Amino acid sequence: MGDETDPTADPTVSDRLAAEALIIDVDGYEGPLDLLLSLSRTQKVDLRKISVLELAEQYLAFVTQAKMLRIELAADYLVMAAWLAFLKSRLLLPPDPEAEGPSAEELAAHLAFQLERLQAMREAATRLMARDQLGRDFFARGETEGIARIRETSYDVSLLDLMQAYARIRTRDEFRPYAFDRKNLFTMEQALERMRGVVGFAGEWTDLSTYLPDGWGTEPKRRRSATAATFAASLELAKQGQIEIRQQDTFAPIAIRARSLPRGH
Amino acid sequence: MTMPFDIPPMGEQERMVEAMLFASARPLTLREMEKRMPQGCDAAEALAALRQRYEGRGVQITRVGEGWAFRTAPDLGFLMQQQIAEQKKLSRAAIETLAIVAYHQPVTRAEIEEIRGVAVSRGTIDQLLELEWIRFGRRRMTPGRPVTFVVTEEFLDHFGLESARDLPGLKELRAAGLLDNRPMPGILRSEEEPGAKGQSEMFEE
Amino acid sequence: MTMPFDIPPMGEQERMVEAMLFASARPLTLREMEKRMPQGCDAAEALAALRQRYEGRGVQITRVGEGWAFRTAPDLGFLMQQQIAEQKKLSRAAIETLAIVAYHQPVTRAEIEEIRGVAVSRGTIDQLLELEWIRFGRRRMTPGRPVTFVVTEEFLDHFGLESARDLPGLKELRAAGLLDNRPMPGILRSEEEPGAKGQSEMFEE
Repeated sequence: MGDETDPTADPTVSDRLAAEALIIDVDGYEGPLDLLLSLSRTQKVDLRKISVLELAEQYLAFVTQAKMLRIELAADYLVMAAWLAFLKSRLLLPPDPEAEGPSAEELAAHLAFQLERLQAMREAATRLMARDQLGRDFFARGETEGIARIRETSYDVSLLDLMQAYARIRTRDEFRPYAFDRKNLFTMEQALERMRGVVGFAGEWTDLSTYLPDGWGTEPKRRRSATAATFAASLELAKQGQIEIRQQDTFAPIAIRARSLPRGH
Repeated sequence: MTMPFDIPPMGEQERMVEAMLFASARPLTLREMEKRMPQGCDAAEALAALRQRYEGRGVQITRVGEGWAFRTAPDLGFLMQQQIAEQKKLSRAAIETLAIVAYHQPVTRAEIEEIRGVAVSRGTIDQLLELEWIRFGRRRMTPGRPVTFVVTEEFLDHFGLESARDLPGLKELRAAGLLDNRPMPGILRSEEEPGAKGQSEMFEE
Repeated sequence: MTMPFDIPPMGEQERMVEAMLFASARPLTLREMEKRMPQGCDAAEALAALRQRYEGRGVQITRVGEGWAFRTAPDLGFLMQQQIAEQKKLSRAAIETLAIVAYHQPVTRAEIEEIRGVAVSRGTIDQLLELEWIRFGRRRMTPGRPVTFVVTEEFLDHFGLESARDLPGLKELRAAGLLDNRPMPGILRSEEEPGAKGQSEMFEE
């Protein structure tokens, strides 16, 4: 760092050494507050009884020295210097009863508080790291046994559901006026029914085409009808919030997955 | 009773073996343990004492190859399984299909489709078979000899029925006009059915 | 001696808790254990008996947040030295940030920066999140709705703490007002919450 010093500044050798020591340290500081905390230690008093005035002078002296040695100080160090210079002048002058805002004493007390708090957190951090630590001082079970998860699905269907379903079919039958060729037509309603039944199992993204009903995937006419109906049904299910749809790119395969709904009410 | 070095008392050695076996990701041999313990320790003796201590406990020290390891007591294996009960709604297609099988059994797939007015997907039938609510009945003695479906004991159990004939509400449904008195679709089948072919391909896969 | 159901005797329940805790590396709550035990079991009572049984042994039952876990006794750490996984050195910034989150939680990033007097780099927070020692807490109900950070159960587990209340020196720090989030006098900090609030909600959950 010596080569960065300006010979024309002409400080005495001991001054320069002291300043350099300070500057070498500056790299290690994490900012003005860190530096202030470090400076405050030279006062060797309880942080609660620290002289903020003295501290401000120390800090300003540090900044001046750094400037003399043409050390680039980060902006926040200079901001702090300006603020401390202001605080110092306020502390030295008799209080102005007209002045608005906090008194110099309040500002000084806050700075002292900040320093004390930072110091307290540092000590807390040291104490924390000094504790026995898992994987270093004490250990968990090395060879764990997993829990085999056995899924037991039960279906929630009552006799009433069954009867109502049957009644629904039978009454619908009577009003069915005309039986169209359903051989090659897969309706959205069918697709919806089909998908409602199976979509619950799709936790992962699954290509929509895998939801085409068996026997509808090869013959073009049937495939078209089934694809259109399945797509329309998936839109409907997405609208109802039961599934999510995604398409990675234009014309890319469309994928769906079940949306996990919160259970219960 | 003078000891050459400060050999830890046996109780301490036992603790050491306990901790090592616990924390190790694989079984440890006596040699491996002794190497880690202070000089003069007797891992074998400590292990023997420790094994005794764990006798009848929830975990036991068992020999695995050349080494030793903690293992869950065999009778507690059930704790290492977690039953996840899931309640699911049956799809409308499945409920309807099931209802048709219950009311019309024995019934063929083509008949189910005729009654529902829509195709019955393989998945729906499979699901009901898997739930053991329906099973295959006798083949119909019609061209193509299609299989029929009937409901199972499990079905009756689940819905609290003595027999499918007792399906409560069948008469009531009919009385309410919800069921017409047409002959069972099965009887119509032979004329109407494009199905003979359809059925044979249906269960071939 | 009739029991309503076949509730296993307490000795058996103790074995069950022992087996479950042994098999798991992560702490288990009483609820989790009871769910796996036969109906009518009292995991809390079984655990209490078991804890006593393991007192002074090579492995111990420790409380971690809501859960319980077996851990080797700290004085035997030397036996496991070989097993110590490479621990990434935490930077001073990370260690201090961690302490601030632990003692001030829930705490916003702005508050951490205010306390340390310097900006907190993204990497520091990321590292602590990755270690799963901190996690996002609730958003602060102040303008901008900043996220807060809190420590996790993994943090408690790692440092052998039963709860965040047991952080060393917490009471003294709080009594000295050093956990206050005091704003600079004269500065109306509308974007942040005025002090004491954070403290009162700190350990409520």
